[in-house]
Amino acid sequence: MPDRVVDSYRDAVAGLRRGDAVMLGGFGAAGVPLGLIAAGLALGVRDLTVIANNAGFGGADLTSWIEAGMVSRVICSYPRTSPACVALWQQGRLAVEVLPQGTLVERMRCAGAGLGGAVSVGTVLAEGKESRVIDGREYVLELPLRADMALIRAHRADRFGNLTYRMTARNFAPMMATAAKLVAAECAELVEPGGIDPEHVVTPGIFVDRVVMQGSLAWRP
Amino acid sequence: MPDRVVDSYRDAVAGLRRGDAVMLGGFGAAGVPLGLIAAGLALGVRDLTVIANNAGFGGADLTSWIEAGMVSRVICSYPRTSPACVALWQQGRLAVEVLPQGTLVERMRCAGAGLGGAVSVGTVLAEGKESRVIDGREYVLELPLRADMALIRAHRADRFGNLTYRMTARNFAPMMATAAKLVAAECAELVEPGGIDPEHVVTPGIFVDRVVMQGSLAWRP
Amino acid sequence: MAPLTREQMAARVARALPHGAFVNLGIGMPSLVARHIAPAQDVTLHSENGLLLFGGPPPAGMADTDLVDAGKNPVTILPGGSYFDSSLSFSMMRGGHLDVAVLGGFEVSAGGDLSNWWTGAADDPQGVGGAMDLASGARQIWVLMEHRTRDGRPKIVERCAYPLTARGVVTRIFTDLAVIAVRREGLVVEEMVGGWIWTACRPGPGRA
Amino acid sequence: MAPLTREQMAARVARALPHGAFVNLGIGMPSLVARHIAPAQDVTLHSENGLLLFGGPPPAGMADTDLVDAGKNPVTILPGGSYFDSSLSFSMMRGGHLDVAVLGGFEVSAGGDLSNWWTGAADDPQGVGGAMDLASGARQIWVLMEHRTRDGRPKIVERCAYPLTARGVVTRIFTDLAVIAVRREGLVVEEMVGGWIWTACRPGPGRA
Repeated sequence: MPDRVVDSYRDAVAGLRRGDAVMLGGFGAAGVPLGLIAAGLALGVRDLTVIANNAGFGGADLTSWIEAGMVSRVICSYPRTSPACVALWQQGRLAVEVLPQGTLVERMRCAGAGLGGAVSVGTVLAEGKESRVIDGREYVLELPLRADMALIRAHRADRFGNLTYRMTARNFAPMMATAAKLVAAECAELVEPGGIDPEHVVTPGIFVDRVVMQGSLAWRP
Repeated sequence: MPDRVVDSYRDAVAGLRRGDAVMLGGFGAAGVPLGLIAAGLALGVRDLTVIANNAGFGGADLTSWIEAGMVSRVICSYPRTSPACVALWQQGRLAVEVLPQGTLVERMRCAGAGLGGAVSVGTVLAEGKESRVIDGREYVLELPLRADMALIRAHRADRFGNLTYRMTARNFAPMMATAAKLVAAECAELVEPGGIDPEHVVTPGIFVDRVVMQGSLAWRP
Repeated sequence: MAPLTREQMAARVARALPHGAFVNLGIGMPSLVARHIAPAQDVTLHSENGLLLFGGPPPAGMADTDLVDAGKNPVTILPGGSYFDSSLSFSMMRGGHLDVAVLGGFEVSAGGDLSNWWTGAADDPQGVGGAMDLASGARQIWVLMEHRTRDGRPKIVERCAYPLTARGVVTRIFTDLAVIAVRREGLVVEEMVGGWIWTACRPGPGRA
Repeated sequence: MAPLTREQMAARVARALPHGAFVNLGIGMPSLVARHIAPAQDVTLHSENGLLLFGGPPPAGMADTDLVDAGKNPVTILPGGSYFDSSLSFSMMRGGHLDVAVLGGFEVSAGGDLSNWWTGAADDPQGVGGAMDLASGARQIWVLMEHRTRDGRPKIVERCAYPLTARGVVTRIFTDLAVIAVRREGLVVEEMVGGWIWTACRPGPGRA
């Protein structure tokens, strides 16, 4: 059984490159992987496409990457909460693509599940996409949404990469973990294999490449 | 909070009608809802379409319905294990539609998730279905698979209908619970709401209509 | 009689919820409905960030940033509640498993079209969240909004001027002046606040 | 030298599995591979009925009908193992998360086509299970089968006569006589059992 634990946030985000697509877990403040985001900020990589539900709220979340000029494109359902995101977008310096939240997560699942797409309920935001009527209802073809890296926050992790989450911090993380080439999870508790009841695993270790314990502060420059 | 508990297997399957489509949980013997199947057998409803992974193995599982002449069509991934199914099919008295197991569960999920379909990996069994090439790979359009009733076996249930499962008895049940108009679950343990940690709920009560405790033998004729 | 207050409007919606219903309350005014639902109604609240069967805010100082509703407000989970991921949550919404979604509105048309997600102004960032998924997926869509804009124009209109959230989905409108059903044959006033007459609140033509 | 026994064939496959790989073993002969994998290989076994990281059968009398592999054989779960539903299990398979699937075969073609699910006879019931999902979704497909049919015809053929499971997916073939890689340029014999020569086991034309 492979050991997924890395010693530092820096190691957890190693390999993040200019132009990458990155998924960031979180809804509101719940589940935002602050340690991994800070490590990414220290890398200072540019031209990132970031896929997340919100564009951040200011401070140490995705907003910090946007303010640092690391992000060229945001794909999210609700950018309005991030003043930096809104300002840069209004200045034409940041592309923002808004998707219905259900479409956002469904497209991640398509990528993770090896589907070519989902035939999804037509919405106003899908106008221009290929559409068709099935059983009298209009649908559109939504394509998979993949990422080079997913950064997520778990609650308990074991060395194999099995994850559980805490309350509503779960949100997008389980789907993001299936949709990215490299998945790094920060966790509040790290246990040996067997420390999570196999019935309670939410994200099986097959989807997780790196686990870092919160408080592993070696990423600091 | 609605109370989903019914007093007997008979109550749990009440309303099953001629011509209905019924999903039955289980893979091998794991997760087969034997009590609910027996109650259905007592009803003796005919012309059922049954959707399940296997067509049974003989004895008290789906095979008992087939032997009783209740089933006109089976949609499954592996009918060969059921001698009754094979014999009736060879006599032209039972229609059998075989789907790849992954297609079977994906089509259930489409129904439960309100999708018009899934753009799924093309397989030999999908020949004749609408196909298309996306990113150089051939896919086919798979449509939702719904049922009038799903009969599943859970492990622990609460009165609200939250369910957990036991080991590999989980298999198709969580998806079937989303895809049927009426979902009845038999369980080995029944607890008050709160008796299942909200982090450990696998099937939330919103998907479950009836819960019956195993050993509720009032269904016997 | 004065128009209903926001709390009165919320209470009116709460009273209308069917017994045992699974309900999603949108952010803004719809979230006020929660505190007016009677326990005997057996209503179960859903929040799209992955939460079923929750209650109001926790006591002061007990808020947990990991336990919030879709409006990012701290809430409490009730016995029988559950957490799940966004995928399963949107299956509940898009798959028709919710009985009622109560949403805010910029405008509702006589045909049940809803605008509530974006002004359409080029410099106004879009922000859709789960609004379209809810509006397209819940069995009934109720809109809770003021009857008129701040400058007195009707928000129930012949045709929405703002970009649509979803077409022909609204089944009931709850305002500070009236409760209105959207039926195939048109708008039907179910209740009016005493002293107001329909001519004062009938649909306007919408913005130019 | 005699052809390899079934256990020897299974051991040969086990030895070839990459360190740390996630592997699904098909029913039949491929399931024999499990007992030959060395702990130091850090291989994780997946079973499509919703199980990751499991080991061999439990001690006599300890079998649990709720804990079985895809072949319905009782197994044991190892520390770090997990249970999940069929949907997530097939996401693992179809989404390219498995490194290797070891499958049985009726026939494999020189182009890597696989037939292993149905004879095609009108009175033979089809039984596909997860074979097509695995064959289409795992990163590498290895086939473990006898080199020849019982009546001596080659099972590695120019063109499969049995209905296909998937086209052009097989990357390696392990038989009782040889280990053969399926490459773009054709079949490449990587190993032969001593005393056998390739002309004795080259692909046949397939059934008429």
